[in-house]
Amino acid sequence: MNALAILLIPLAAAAVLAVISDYRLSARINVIACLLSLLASASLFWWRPTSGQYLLIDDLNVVFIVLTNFVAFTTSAFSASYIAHELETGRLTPTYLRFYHAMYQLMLFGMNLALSANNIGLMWVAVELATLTTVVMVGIYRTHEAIEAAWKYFILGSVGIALALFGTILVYLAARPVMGEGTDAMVWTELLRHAGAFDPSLLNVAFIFLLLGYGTKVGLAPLHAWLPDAHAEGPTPISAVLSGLLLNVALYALLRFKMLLAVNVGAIAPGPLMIALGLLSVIFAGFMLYRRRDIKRLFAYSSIEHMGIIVFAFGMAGPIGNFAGLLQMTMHSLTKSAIFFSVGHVAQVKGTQRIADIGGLTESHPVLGWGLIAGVAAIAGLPPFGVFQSEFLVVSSTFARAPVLAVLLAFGLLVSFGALMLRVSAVAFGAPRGPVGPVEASYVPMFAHLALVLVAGVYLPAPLVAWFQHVAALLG
Amino acid sequence: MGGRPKPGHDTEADRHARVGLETTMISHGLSFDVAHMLAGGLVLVSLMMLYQDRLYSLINVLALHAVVLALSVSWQAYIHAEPHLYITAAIALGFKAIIIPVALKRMVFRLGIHREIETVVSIGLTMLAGIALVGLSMEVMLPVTAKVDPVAREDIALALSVVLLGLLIMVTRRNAVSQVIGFMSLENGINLAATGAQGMPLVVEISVAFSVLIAFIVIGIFLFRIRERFDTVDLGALDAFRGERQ
Amino acid sequence: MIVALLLCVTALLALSIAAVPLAAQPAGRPVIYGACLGITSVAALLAVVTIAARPTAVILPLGLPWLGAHFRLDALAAFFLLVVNLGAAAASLYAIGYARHGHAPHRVLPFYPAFLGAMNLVVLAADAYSFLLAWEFMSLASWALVVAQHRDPENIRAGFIYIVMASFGTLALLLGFGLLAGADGGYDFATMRLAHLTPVLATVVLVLTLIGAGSKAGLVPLHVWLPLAHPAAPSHVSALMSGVMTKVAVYAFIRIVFDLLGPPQWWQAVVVLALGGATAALGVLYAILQRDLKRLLAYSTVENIGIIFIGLGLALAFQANHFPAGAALALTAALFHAFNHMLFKSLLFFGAGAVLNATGERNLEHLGGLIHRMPRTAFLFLVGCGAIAALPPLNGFVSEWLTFQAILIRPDLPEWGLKIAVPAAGALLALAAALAAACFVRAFGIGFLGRPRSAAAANAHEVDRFSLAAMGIVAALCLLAGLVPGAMIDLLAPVVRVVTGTGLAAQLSVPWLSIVPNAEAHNSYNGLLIFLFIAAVTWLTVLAIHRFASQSLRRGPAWDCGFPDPRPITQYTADSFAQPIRRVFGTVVFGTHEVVTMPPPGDVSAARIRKIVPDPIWDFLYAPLAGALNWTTQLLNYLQFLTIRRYLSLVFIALILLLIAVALWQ
Amino acid sequence: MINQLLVQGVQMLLVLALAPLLTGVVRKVKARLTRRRGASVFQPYRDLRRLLAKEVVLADNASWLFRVAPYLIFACTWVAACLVPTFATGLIFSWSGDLIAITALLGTARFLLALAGMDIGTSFGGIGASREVMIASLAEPTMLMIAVSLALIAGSTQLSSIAAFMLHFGSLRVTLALSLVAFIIVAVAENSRIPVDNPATHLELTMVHEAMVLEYSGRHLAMIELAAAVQLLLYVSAIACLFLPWGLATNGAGIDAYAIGVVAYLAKLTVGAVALGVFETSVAKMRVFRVPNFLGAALMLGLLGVLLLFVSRGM
Repeated sequence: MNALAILLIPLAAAAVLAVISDYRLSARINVIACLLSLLASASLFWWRPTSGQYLLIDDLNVVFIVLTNFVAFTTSAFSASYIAHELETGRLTPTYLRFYHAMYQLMLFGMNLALSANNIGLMWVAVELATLTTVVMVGIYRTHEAIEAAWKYFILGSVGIALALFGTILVYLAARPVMGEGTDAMVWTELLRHAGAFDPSLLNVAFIFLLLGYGTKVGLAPLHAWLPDAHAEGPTPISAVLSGLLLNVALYALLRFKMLLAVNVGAIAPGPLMIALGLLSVIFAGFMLYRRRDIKRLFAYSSIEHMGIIVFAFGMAGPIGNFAGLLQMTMHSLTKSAIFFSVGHVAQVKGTQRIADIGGLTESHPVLGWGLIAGVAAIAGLPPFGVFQSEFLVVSSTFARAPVLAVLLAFGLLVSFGALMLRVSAVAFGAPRGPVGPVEASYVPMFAHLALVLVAGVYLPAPLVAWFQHVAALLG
Repeated sequence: MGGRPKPGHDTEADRHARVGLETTMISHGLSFDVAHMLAGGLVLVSLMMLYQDRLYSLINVLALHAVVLALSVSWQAYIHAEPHLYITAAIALGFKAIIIPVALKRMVFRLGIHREIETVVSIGLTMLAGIALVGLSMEVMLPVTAKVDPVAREDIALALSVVLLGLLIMVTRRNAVSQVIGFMSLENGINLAATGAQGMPLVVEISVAFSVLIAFIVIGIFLFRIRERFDTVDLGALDAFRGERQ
Repeated sequence: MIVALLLCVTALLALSIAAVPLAAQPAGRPVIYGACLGITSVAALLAVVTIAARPTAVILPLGLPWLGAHFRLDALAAFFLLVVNLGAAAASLYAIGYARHGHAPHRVLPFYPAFLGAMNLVVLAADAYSFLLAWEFMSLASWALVVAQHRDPENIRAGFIYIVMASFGTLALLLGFGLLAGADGGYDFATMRLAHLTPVLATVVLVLTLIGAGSKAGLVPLHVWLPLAHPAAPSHVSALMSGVMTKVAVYAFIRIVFDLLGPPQWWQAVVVLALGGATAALGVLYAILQRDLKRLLAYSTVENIGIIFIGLGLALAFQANHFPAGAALALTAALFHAFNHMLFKSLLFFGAGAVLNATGERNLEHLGGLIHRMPRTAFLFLVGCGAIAALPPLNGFVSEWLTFQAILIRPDLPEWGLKIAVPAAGALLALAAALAAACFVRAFGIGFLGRPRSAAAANAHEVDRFSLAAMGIVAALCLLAGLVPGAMIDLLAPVVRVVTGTGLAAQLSVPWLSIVPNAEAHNSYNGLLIFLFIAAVTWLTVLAIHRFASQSLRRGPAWDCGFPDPRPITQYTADSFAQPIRRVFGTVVFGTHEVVTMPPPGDVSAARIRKIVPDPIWDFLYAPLAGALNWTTQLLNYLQFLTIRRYLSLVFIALILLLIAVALWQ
Repeated sequence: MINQLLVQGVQMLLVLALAPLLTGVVRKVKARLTRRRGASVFQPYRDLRRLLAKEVVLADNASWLFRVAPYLIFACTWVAACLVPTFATGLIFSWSGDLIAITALLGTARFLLALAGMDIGTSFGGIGASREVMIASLAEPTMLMIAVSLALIAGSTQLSSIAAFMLHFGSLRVTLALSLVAFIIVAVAENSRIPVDNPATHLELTMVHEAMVLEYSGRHLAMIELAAAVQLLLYVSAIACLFLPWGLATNGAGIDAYAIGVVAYLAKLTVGAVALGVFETSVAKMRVFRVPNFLGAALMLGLLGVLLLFVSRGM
């Protein structure tokens, strides 16, 4: 029931928002709808429906669903204050806003569906839906850059999605001899049960396609090309959602298939592939961070880096590796969206996203500035924030098993750390550059996220830990 | 709507028996040959696409591609008695073989795109690469699909080559229309695979979803006001506005 | 006990949160610093009383969930807690007065208590996660303090280099801990002690620890951030960073290498000795060439860290040769010097801060004659200079004397490497000590003596009571530690016992309060007696002369060989004072040289002399690194500007490669 | 106990009493060697008395440091001298400081002297101080190296113990020779003797020690002169007791032994003074920037000695 609610609420909200023209009202409705679906998703902890042919709620995806709905909720609250300014500056018109809100809910629907789908075909459709909605929202400003970014995102995403579908079909093919035709051969729970008997070599090929297909969505190098521009040119709430959520959704799909391969003994271990792509992404993104001129693109690259870390962690697997991966993923969602909240306001008040034109934030806008510093410190893996814990676990646990990998990872971390600190100290310190007018911003979402990350770094509640450990065990 | 639940396949054992039966029954004889022929035809048409250097003719070949796909899909529908596949075939025929090509032609006309296709590497090299790709897909697919029944096996292998060829077109062609065409052929290959994997549910939904995707792309070329902003649909023109302007 | 200390830490952290609103009020500063003073004094007292006590431990449900946050208080930790909190208390007292002049308190006040708390936590932590969390948090807080005066781009640069080096060190420590913890993640120190590594792995851990702790302590060549970052912070923070934080790094090294790593190998000792000796000599040579007073002090910190590591290296050598008595002596010397350095470096930075307040100048070339304008500060600074120049009867001499005793205690080490390394380290130590004396003659002579070289120096004024009180207390402690070193050595005995299993014989029982660290060769030193002698002789001489000889006195212009020139420009400058040493050592070590441009005969333009002081470590180590980074980013940056088609081809190529891989794999 | 105390007291006074005489003798020797009659060997006493009686002319901007320094310098030097066995070992207070401590005490004196030189802020003071610290920065490590090698030989850094050891087990060693040469070089440098410095000159460019004390007058100057004399004596007697300890009266020996010790000591002093005079007249003053090579050689000798000892052990 509540599983349906997280799907129906956004769908209904999308329908309603499509017809409401007053943007204040629609923004409010947007927030309320997100809140409702958040509550519905939270209720999944206590009251969980039995998995059917199409929908599945298990320990793994509950984590993702709740996280998704939470960030979606805070982001909607942030966007309510964000778009008002966009209207003033005339970058958006009410008609587009109507569109925007509807799309927002539609995207939430798509992500929830993708997360709760028990059918790999359905999941694929849902991911595509979410992608399309974000494509539209990335292009919503309709500047040269926005359109180009959306186009790039769209083409690359479509190719990725196509590859993913091919992989899905191969999985079905692998399953069919064992499980016969029909829907069962695409249902998670069933697949998982019989995966041991599948033809491993076919699974391998399938996983390659899935890795590249969904990996494009995750933003792993060298499939990352769409990600920085899409983050940089779209509205900031969308950047927050992209980094915080959509990447996770694709990652989730990848994890599902990894579980499948993990069950099958004969199949190629997915670990090495994921580790390789992860390391590549971390180091590549680390270097790319240095020459970024656009602040949102900067953090987009840091998202690539973190996705690399997460995929690396899951590739290392093992209880610690998976735990670290889950933790890192959660922390990254919260932190990165918080950063984008503050960056969004900064870009609004300064009227630019060029790092060179922004300076002395801690003096001109102390709250934003220090918030940004805290966020960057968190994302760079400085204590006492949560990212530090997961990176601690990844690096230290890796070093004992594969020293070279750990050293490479540490190298990538250090490189990107340097870039982030360099940029943030340029932006936050020195004499103020650009307009210093007051900013009407809602700091609540940003500091809510940061507070959560801070607490997580020092103290993780036991139930959550048990939960993560259980999920980590599931991931094998 | 989902995979049509078939009457009378309840238990595992029963399914296995049925599968085995089908395999033996279909693997020889006309149905297999026709299916194989059609799939092979699709690959052939893809290679023809590689060969084209005029937009209009490329679009025509695309239409042909779609027609062949439609035939093959309907043949699958026929031999496996899966009528819902006819929908897919219909979509292929109506949407991809007629509407899209017409739309593309009008677009080429309206936007005044010059008719030659600028290729990155020479046609000959592209062809060679295409052949190599076909070989690769065979090399990859045939060994791994031993358990699968022959039709699906051939189909999957050929479908993979169609997919790779589509990608190759996208990669080696400079202008957007031909890239769209490449993407469509890629997607045709996936449809082929989906229908070839018999009994696969959601095939129709997926083909619909894909059609939506393509429609988006085509409409996108219109609606991104590309004619207003840029005087050509060459993505090269977009590169002036790429990432961070220096 | 440990609970009480943890409460102190909690109080400090709470204070830093409370400081955010309080920073706005004028009353905020004294309140915050006063509270810090109180808390740290309590913590210091607790530390003193627990040095001799049995170890206590506590596990809190924080940090790594399945592990919890382990905290343990043994003698070693207690001693370093004493160092930390003593320095912190002095700095807080000083800051009550000093910070009155500092602007932008909201950039200092919130981070100051957090910094103190973090340093305490590092020492208390007993598992890798809590340790590194506190360690990196310490870096973060101090970074915020370094960039407090953020308008100056130099400070921002210093902060950047600092935080990157710190994170580099943390990663190194992290890897080291990963090796100690093993694959199944036994992150608490108790488990690590049990893990026995092969000599190779142990050496890897040692090297990683040298990088991690050394980059924080300022071992050459990882010291580059230190002379940039320490002076950039407000002076009381500089005192903390130089005097205290480096000691926390020393603690980390001792904890990991001596406590967790198990029995050392002799070549490890050679590595540490070599690094220590190089650091000591290079550090003081850098220091003597500086114009900026605070930077000079920072470089001298590098030197003293080198001296401490020489002691530690000796201890390692003796440990490796199963000679606990020698190890105990060497370690005592090292720890004693750590304590002393905390004292006199704080004192000197306080003095530098006072000068900065009084004149707004850090550049020695603009100072001079301050002894007339600020006599108390001058006297206290002089005491600090004497202490750091290892002059008896002050404390600096005692620890260096002990280090020499440690060098002498066991000449017949079997390994050839140590046969060379130990005397070489001794020579470098002697050289460093002599050069330190020269360095601080220069610092005090140019800064405080002579005639003022700028209006600011001429109109300087004495600093406030709090600052003077802080300096006075620390100076008194310097003298005290020099007069009754036996007490200090006895205090250190349990600490040393934790690591080496044996401590030095009790010294307070020796008659006349002299110290005899090495029982069989009765080398003894008695600071108190020497002090009394000097005092008595001076007093008697003055008395006798004023009684029996003339005591008449006339003021007049300086004679100066008959050519008195009233302009202060005729004085020796800091650079000219350093010139002989620059010519003797600099040319060899740094390749310093002077470029003289003489105008041709008849040309009236001025002749110019330009001194060029290159920094080889920066030029040959860090500049290439930066260049490589720059080159790589430039190379990769093209990937940001490809066309969509090219990006597609990336995907395509990746796909083809993977497929080929699979085809081959089957 | 009383005996030891007595010996200690006697030797303290002896050092003080003999110091000017030693300087006088050196000057006399040098005068004679340069075919001059020269002043009486007691001239230094007269100078001191005259200086003590004179009033002090103090530069206007002289600080308290400038006035306190002479007494402290004198005290440090004298206390250091008291720790050196002159005619008898086993001094009661000798254990309050060893060779390292003595070096450091002289270092303290030098530290104060250099500061005092810079206090007035004249260019000469600066020259003197900066050259002095440069010389010291090489001389002091040499001294410490010598201390280390002696300690390694005798197993102690206590002068009394070393002297006693030399007295009984003293044998000819390479290291000892090296140390002796190094020690002499250091002594020459530290006492600002030719070829490092010229105590008699007031030719600006060559001054080191004299440049520092240029502004001193009256009793202050007297203190500094006396300190210099005591330091010279200290070095000579240190060399005497370390390298030619013959005749030293051991602890608790009879009065005759002490008498022998005193005679031997006086003999040694005379020899030292003559040797120094001869040396000074026979070599030329070297340029300031050749001094480092001179001293560097000494440092190398000291280090070489130590290395030899370390390597030779346990083989």
